[in-house]
Amino acid sequence: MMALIDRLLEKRARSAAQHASRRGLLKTLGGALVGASAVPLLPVARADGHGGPAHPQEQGSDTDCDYWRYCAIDGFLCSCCGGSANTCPPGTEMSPVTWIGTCHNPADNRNYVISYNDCCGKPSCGACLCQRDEGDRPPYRPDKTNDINWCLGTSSASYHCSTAVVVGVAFEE
Amino acid sequence: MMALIDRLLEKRARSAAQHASRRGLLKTLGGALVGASAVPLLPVARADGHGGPAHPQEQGSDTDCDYWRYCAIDGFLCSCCGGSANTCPPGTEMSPVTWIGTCHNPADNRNYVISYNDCCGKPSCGACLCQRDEGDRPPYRPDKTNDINWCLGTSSASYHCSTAVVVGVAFEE
Amino acid sequence: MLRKSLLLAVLVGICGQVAAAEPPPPLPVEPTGVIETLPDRYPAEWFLVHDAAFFHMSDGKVYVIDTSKDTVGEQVQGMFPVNLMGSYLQVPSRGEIMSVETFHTRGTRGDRFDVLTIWDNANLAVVAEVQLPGSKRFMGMPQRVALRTMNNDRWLAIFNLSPSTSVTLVDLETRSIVNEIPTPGCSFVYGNGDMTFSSVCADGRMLTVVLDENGAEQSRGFSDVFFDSDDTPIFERPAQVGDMAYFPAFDGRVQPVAMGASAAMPMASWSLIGEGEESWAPSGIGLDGEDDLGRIYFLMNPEANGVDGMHNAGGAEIWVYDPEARRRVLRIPLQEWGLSFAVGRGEEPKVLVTNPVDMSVELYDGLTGDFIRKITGFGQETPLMIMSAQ
Amino acid sequence: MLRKSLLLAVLVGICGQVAAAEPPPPLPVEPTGVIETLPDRYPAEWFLVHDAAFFHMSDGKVYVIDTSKDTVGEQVQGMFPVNLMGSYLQVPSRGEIMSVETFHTRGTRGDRFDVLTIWDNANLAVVAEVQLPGSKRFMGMPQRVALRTMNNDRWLAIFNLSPSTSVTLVDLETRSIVNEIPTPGCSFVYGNGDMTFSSVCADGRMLTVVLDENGAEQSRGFSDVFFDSDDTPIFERPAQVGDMAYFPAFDGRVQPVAMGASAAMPMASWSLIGEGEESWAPSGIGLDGEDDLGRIYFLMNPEANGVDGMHNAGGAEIWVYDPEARRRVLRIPLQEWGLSFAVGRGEEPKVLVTNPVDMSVELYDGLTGDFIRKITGFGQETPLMIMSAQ
Repeated sequence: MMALIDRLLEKRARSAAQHASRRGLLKTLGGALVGASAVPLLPVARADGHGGPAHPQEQGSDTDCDYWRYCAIDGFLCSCCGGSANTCPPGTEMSPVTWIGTCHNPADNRNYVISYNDCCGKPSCGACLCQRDEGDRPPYRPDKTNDINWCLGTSSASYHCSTAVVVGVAFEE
Repeated sequence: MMALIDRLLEKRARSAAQHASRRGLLKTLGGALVGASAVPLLPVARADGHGGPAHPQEQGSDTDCDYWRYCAIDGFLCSCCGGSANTCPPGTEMSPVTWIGTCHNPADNRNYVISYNDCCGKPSCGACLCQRDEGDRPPYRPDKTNDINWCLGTSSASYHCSTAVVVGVAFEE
Repeated sequence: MLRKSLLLAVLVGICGQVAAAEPPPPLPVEPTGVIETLPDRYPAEWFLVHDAAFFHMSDGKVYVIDTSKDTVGEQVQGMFPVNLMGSYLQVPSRGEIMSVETFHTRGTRGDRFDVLTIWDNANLAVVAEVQLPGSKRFMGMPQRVALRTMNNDRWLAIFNLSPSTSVTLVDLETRSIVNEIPTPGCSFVYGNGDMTFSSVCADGRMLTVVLDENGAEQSRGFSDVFFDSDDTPIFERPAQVGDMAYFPAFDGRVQPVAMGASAAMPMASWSLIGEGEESWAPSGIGLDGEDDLGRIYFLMNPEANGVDGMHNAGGAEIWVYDPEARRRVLRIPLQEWGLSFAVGRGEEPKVLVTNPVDMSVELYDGLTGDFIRKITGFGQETPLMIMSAQ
Repeated sequence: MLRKSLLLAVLVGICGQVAAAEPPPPLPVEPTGVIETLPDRYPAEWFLVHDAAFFHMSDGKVYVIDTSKDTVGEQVQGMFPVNLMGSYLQVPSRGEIMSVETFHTRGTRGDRFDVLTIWDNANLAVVAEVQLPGSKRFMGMPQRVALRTMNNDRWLAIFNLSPSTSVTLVDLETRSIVNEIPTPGCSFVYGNGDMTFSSVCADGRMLTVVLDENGAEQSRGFSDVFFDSDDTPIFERPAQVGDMAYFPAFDGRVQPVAMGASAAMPMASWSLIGEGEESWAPSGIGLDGEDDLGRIYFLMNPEANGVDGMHNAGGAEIWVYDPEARRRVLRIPLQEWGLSFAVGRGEEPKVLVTNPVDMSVELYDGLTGDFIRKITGFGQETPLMIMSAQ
């Protein structure tokens, strides 16, 4: 979602060690837009949505900003707001217009296309602010920007939190 | 205005010395209601509004919570919000319904009746939260409570800040 | 660090082997548009934390928190907004939450709308709205006695203060207003039988109003004067066990009032404090509660007794009493300080306390008094009031 | 403490004497209902601090701050709300502030209204509102190039991104919408003469649109490609001196674009960084500015150059340049860190910087680089963008 202050809440709690964390102080993230953008999508090889492995390989916690799927996320993690990495919290609405990142899953050594659908219609969740800014561009590249509110096409423009949904395996370049 | 956390912003800044400040952690304030209340007002001897002394005696700063007029105030001090001890910040509306305190002015050794008119119609000012709770009673005594939003009779119910207006000299008891 | 490096090496080894042998199938495509749901009835470990957002009053909200978990991700179950110092009430028989809030068409300006918003537990979504006329609903610090249901949870009684006082009655089946009952000089709505409510009056009496099946006033009556609101004030928020409401008093007494479907009847008061405890008094916002074992809880301030203006400061300990025996059965010393608390359901009640120093909430064991965990970082600004999930 | 005690003793003595001799007249009764006003044009020491309230987006606001003063009481002049990641523009010739914001009828739900709210400088009160159709206005991190006036300050051009892009033209005299000009593939509104605006395009060109006296499009044209938005992106926010817009680039260059009432014309770029400074790059939200002396300012990050994703992290210093000489004339080392800044008017410009570590704003001397004072505690949550008073 929007660009913002990296782990602001944490920062408030521990205002020491400021120099060490400056690098990550404010980062925004990149990706590509699914939907109305004129810019073409990244090539996507659709993985099989049914009959997949019973235990797909993923490592780490989906409430950590370092989680592999969040390589291009920016906003409050829905997994800290009553949702999960790929579902919205109760009573919110998932935005159909999203931005996209390509993230490397270290567990199976593949690159996946991740859709960062925002959940909308309630106030800012406020928990687990996470920002990883690789590939972000200013809003003149709407397909690659996170400086804007992506609660577009939803009944409410109020941003609540962001998900990270696996929508396919990225083609090798 | 409403009861709240004493100097919360300051507290966030210096979370040390917690024990020392516990006493003042959350205090609400008392007074009596001007306006629609069924409970009679405190007796008031109107001072002359015109031709008063050119240099009336007051001590202290009207942005300090300790200022003499604020003996029964509760809320954001309008003097920190673009107003003053007795005027509202630009673009707000002064509530005609108020609560009242009787404060001792050490500079002339008199007790004055102070009207705590709220300024309404903009978001919480957020600066100089000040709470002094003497004489406060629960809302079953609306004339003496500060647990409620006193932006009553204004076009907006949104609370912004609180003033402390001298409305007379209190009769001696 | 060494362990982590070793683990990584092992994992890399495994992955390398797997990749060499046979690449695992890729992660499946996941559906979009999935919205989580919650149970119709919330577990006893869940609490509702009301962040009135004093510095951003037009963005108040209630967080639904599972206090039995260790991480924010597991703790936060959802939230719903409660705008501009609103009040809410859980109605478990309906699987709904009643929220009274105020909006302006332009945020903090424009036309004002007071509404009853009805949320369902399972979806935390709006299922109905009833507009409340008159710009009169009680608006202030969060209260537990501003709303209650009557008539077998068919009606919602909403306390109004503008500053004249009344009770608006809403039919929760038809989502419409039934009646408004004036309560001049008296405030709040206390349960007192299914067709009766009581209010506490500035003159030190209790008002009791009996309604008929249409929601019209059938009769009203007053108790004797049992306190002086200037000199011996009680708090407006009682701990409640069965038909008995235990109102703490500023001076450290507890004032029982029998609420037995007839006129509220004040009983003899008794003291919460013993020898050597003369400086202690109840203090706080959500300063009392009760559990399913019939015990009552009070937030106690070690310096408040007799000190004018200390009654809302919060306290350092929670004291638990057997109200029948009028005996303290437990002291819960708080880690830091408490401003509000609530007691959970069940035979092993937990106590969730707002720590106003860092604006966290902290969980304690209601049987042993032991500190269990601190819960914070869930987005809260000023979590001024807590309710246990019902 | 001794001095205070002595002072008290003296005061008591004086008061006692006065009381004994002749009591002074009492304080006069003061009028109620008095609302402060501000000057039509704000002094050069004033800045507008945009607190977008990222954690409470429906309660964004702008504080008007006198940075020449030492205490919060003297510093805060007033505030106005800017709801849900809004944008605003000062129009000093009209004594007004244009604010584009979004409301829902029920706070974060219900019908959506995008509006242009017009505030007057003197009263910080709403003087007019224009509803903006289409739910399309740019909504995101605060920007300096989302709004601008044209046609001798008669029109306001409003940038839309939904995510298709366009510019809505509002007549500020009639308070009505004049036209909407599509700008496919191009974003923001840059001044380029009074009847012309330019936008920056994803394909690395500038679009320039010429309007006629009715606000209709007369012509449009594109510059040559002058950057690659994937590989050599520029920031969208230029420092501006006269007709020249200086766009900082991610890689530490500055890209001048002549905005001379004709098609925007990119000029040769030059580097902000010298030998031994290869790791430095511009970074931040409000990351550049200009002063009345013709100098341009950039917020510089010591580790951002060549590091993907560091362009919005803010910086440790502000570097000041003479753009004609392409020469750095000052380094302003910040006390802690900077995220956004603005430069004040006048011959002795001051620089106000958001310090994101403690969310304060800090004032520096634009001629010497000296730190002057920290300003905080005025109610701000996330003061993400600053503008100098115009």
